[in-house]
Amino acid sequence: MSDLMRRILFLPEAASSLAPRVDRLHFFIIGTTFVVGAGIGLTGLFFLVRYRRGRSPAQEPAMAAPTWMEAAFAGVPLAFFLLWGALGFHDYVWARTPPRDALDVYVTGKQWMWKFAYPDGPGMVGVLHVPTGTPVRLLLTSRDVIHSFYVPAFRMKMDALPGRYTELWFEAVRPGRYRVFCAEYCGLDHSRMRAEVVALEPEAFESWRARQLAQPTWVADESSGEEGTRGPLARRGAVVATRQGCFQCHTIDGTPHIGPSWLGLYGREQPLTSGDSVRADVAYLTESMMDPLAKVVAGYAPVMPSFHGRLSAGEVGALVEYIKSLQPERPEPPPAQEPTYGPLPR
Amino acid sequence: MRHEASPRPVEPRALHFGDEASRQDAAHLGMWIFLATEVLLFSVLFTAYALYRLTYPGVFQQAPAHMDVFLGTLNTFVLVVSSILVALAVDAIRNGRDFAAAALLALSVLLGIAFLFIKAAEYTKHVHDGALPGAWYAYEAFALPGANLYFTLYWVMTGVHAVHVLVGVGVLVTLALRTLAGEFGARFHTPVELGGMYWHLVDVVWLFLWPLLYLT
Amino acid sequence: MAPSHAEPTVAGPSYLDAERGLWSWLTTRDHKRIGVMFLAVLLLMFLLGGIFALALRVELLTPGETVMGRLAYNRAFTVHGVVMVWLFLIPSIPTAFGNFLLPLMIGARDVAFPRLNLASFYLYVLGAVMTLWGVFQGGVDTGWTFYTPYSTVTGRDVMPVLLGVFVVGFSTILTGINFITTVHTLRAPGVTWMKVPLFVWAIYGTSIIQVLATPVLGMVLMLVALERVAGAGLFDSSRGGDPLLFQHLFWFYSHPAVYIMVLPGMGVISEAVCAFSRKRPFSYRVIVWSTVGISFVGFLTWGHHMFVSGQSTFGAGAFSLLSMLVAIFTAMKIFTWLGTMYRGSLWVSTPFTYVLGFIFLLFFGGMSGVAVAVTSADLHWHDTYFVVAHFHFIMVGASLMAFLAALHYWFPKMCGRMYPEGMGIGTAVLIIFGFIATFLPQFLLGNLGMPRRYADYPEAFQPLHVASTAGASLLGFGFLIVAIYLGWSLRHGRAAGRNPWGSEGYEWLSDSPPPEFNFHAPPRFPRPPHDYANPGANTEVEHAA
Amino acid sequence: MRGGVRVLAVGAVLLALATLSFGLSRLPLGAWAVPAALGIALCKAVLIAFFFMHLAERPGGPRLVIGTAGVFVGILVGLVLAEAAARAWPTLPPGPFPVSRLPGTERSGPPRAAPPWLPLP
Repeated sequence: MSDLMRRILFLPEAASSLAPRVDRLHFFIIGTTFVVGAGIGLTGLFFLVRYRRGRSPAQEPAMAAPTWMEAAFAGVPLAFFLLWGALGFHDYVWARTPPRDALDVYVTGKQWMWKFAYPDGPGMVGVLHVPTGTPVRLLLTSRDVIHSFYVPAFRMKMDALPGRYTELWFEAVRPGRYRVFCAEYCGLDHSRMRAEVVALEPEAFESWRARQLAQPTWVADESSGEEGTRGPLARRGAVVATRQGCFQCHTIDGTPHIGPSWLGLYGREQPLTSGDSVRADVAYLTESMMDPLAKVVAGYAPVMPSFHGRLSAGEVGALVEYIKSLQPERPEPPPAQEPTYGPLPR
Repeated sequence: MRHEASPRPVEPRALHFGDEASRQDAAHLGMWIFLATEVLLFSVLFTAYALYRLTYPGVFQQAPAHMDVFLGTLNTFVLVVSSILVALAVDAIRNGRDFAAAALLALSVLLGIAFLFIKAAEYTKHVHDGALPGAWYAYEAFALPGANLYFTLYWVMTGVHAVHVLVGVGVLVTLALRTLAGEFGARFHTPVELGGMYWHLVDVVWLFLWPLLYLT
Repeated sequence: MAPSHAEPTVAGPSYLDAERGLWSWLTTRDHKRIGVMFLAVLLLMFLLGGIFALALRVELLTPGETVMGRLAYNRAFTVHGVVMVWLFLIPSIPTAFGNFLLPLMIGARDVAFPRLNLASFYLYVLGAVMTLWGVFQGGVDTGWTFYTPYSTVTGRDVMPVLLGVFVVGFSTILTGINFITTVHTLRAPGVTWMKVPLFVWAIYGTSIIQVLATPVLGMVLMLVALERVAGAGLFDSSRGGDPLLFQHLFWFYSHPAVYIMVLPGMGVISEAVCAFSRKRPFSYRVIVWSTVGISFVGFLTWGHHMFVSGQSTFGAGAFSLLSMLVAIFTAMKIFTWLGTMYRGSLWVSTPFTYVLGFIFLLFFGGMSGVAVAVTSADLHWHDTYFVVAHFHFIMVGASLMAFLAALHYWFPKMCGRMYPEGMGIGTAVLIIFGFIATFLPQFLLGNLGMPRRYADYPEAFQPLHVASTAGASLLGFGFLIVAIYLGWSLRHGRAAGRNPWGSEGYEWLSDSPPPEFNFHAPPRFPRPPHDYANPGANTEVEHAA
Repeated sequence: MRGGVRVLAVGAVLLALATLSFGLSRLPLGAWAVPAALGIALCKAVLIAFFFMHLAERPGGPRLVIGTAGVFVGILVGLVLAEAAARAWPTLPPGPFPVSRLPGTERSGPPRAAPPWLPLP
């Protein structure tokens, strides 16, 4: 029954524990609307036929509504509206109160991508892996303007505000891939700020998580005094890139700057000024850091200084790992370089 | 002896622009609606103030220590006295003493200008402190989170108010000159009343700004 | 202030011929001429907004880039929104028809402050020019809502638009002051509060909203400007500010603004439904008190635009509850209109066709509004095409239908000529069906999860978009026909006579088109308006001085 | 001269109230400081409205108008405050927090240094 209604109303599948609740109310409201709407339309038509001018000359020009009817005009709709409001608010409170045992995921929106970070390390751009049957709490924030995290199949959305946190939670009921949209207008590529929720069976999720945690990691000597002394190697790469000023010429969001953007660079076939092309693999990336003028990508000026002697071997490795991690819409660990989140009270 | 303008003189009449009383009725009502829009205009700033006071209670409590309370209070008295003078001027013109009215208006103009000068002195002090609004805030003695918002609100609220004072001074000068020219008298003085009402509203707004920004 | 004219004693020329030449129009203080000038500029704005609406629909015909890029799309929907909301819908019925009719309907010779009225027109034109210039030269892409922080950090030049909308707001305030004062002080003898025509009540309620809400908008826009110029930080988290504050203040204006757009329309419908049913309103006081109720409760509901914005759960519940209250006023009106038709003598004319369309579409628009004000359902629908469809049902399905009803109903009053009736009814039906074909698919798109303001969308959404665009072309075609036959009728329509509809509204007691000071003599209205039980009981008294 | 006397009497009360407000601000009133100050300000506003702005002579329209305006100010401030005070912890601002500027907006962004025309020390 509700599947049929869902199809008639073009609703996407109900993939979260919230969705059936929202749909039930939805059907109630839409059903009532259509019944009453049909009633109003038919009444109007009937009046149009029955009381058409000429058919029955000016019948009762002085009729006025009795007071009980005026009260009914106000009271009956009000009863329905308040009932819907109360039912809706009941579900809303439920939908905004995360269970205590929820799995936390930190979500950062920025123009125009979603980043996800799990508290114990792995993080990714554009794809959120969650286990089914487990409540997941998302802690949303934004790096620039307001975005809104919207999963139609889960029937829920929440704005991500810059400089503060909002939260939402859901429980995916069956495995699958669900589209994420940005629902708050955020600029040029608003309509392409998409992501995906991949719901996995709990076992599949655990093995995925184990694979993520097995990514190359890095532990510094206590004496080196570097910030972020442990964690995924790619995160160290981000630190190194910041310190070495790589971002003065390279971006990580796909916009070309003085040098090519690092987003999706790894593994790409790059045309060179010499007319050849080269695959941006580990060897090429390393060579470009040491002897940048050897193979210059077409369309860019040969202005990059050599970093020979300015980068340690470990740092080169970390940088390469970082560039490898910058893949659009691909489940690779990007730097979990978000601001440190304080403990959140339950 | 006042009552040229008895309360609610006549029933409003369809004969458009009928007698002076109904014209006065319409003018006063229109002026009150305009003043209501001014009140709503300032209410935005009061809302922002209330929200940030809720968010940063400590900052807003400490803030008066960084203000020149003496000058602020002096300004309050300046404005209240000028308001009293304007009210006296309206009373005078209602009784047909137009020279006295013009003199009183001129006096309150002087007080209005004095208000602006005192305000300017305060602003200068804040500029020297570096307590500037928005991105320019650089007041090291008061560098808590939210202090910049207090000073931004201070500048915006008093700034918008000062603009109103400036307009009010312009209105009063015009009224004083027109009174001197003999345009108003016991029979017709609606513009003086309306201009006076505007000046009183400016005063009322300050009466709320003063405790919020300087005292508490 | 007062032009003192001797009472004209014989039927003189109409307001159109009282003075001649362009200059006499540009410097007129006659409320009727000002209304007509407003109408002309408004129609121009509607044309502009409509062209951009069609451009948007064409772009959305296919996923990816159809006729314009994403940046162009973002700018185009901003132009569409800014022009339609600020420059067309908000001023539309009050400034054009309100100006023309309000004094006529209460038996006054003009509004209370005629010079202010003219100033309001020029402020509107100035503001409109500034806004349009700003939108086009700055390539503004913020949407009509100017949400911070996007509007404060975008690289496009938003400032002229902020100033332009501010100036238009001033014009709105002046009009509001004028109307309230007029209704309070210039009612003819006999027009007591409970005998004020329903359209006047609607305009009165609208004016109250305009006067109370617009200053808030003006100040908020100035604060956004300050944010851009000086980094004020009031809406900027990086300086400790609260981005939600902007949304609160903005919707404190913009939610009541919805009622600014639809209340006058309801007034038009209340007038027309009585006139074409030949019946008294089923309950005058229900319509009056629901009008007053809407203008008050409409201010308490703004937070339902913010259910998923990070607002507190408590806030969401309170605003949801209050939103339910405002909806019943609309429901009461709908029932009253239907009751008015019951056992009447229905004259199926063009305005009445629009009236029927209005009632039906307003019902669905209103109910979808209740639906999105239900907190949990809004988790799904917020910022999707469901909301787009909902507010277009209100703005186009209701406000614009009422505008067209008013245009046809009072066309003979304004220019003294009739339009081709059969053509009018046919076009009205075409427009109503075109409208449904445009926006019904958008409800379904919203259900499916299509967010608004998307230049590009996944393929799954395409069939519904195609249906919507097809409907929009039908709608556009309908408006074109209306423009053509009304334009033709201005010159070639047959003369209308004083009261072609046989209406009992006060405004029809004067000539069509009315003389310069509305009535040849101070009118007398012993009976309430819309009193079809005693036809012809109200007379305009002819004094032989 | 009755009108003039009344103006002076009201003026004296206003000045007294202003002095009182200033005096109260010197006392440690704690949470009552703001309500007390605003209450006094409201008294002064009502006095000015009634006696200086002629509200006493004009029942009806004007009183309705300004009363309505007051109510709506209350609604705006009250509802915003009620909503914000009820917000859950994570949405309250943690203080100044770095938010990155958009690429390409540095030019139109707010200036970092004070403008040259300001007489800075």
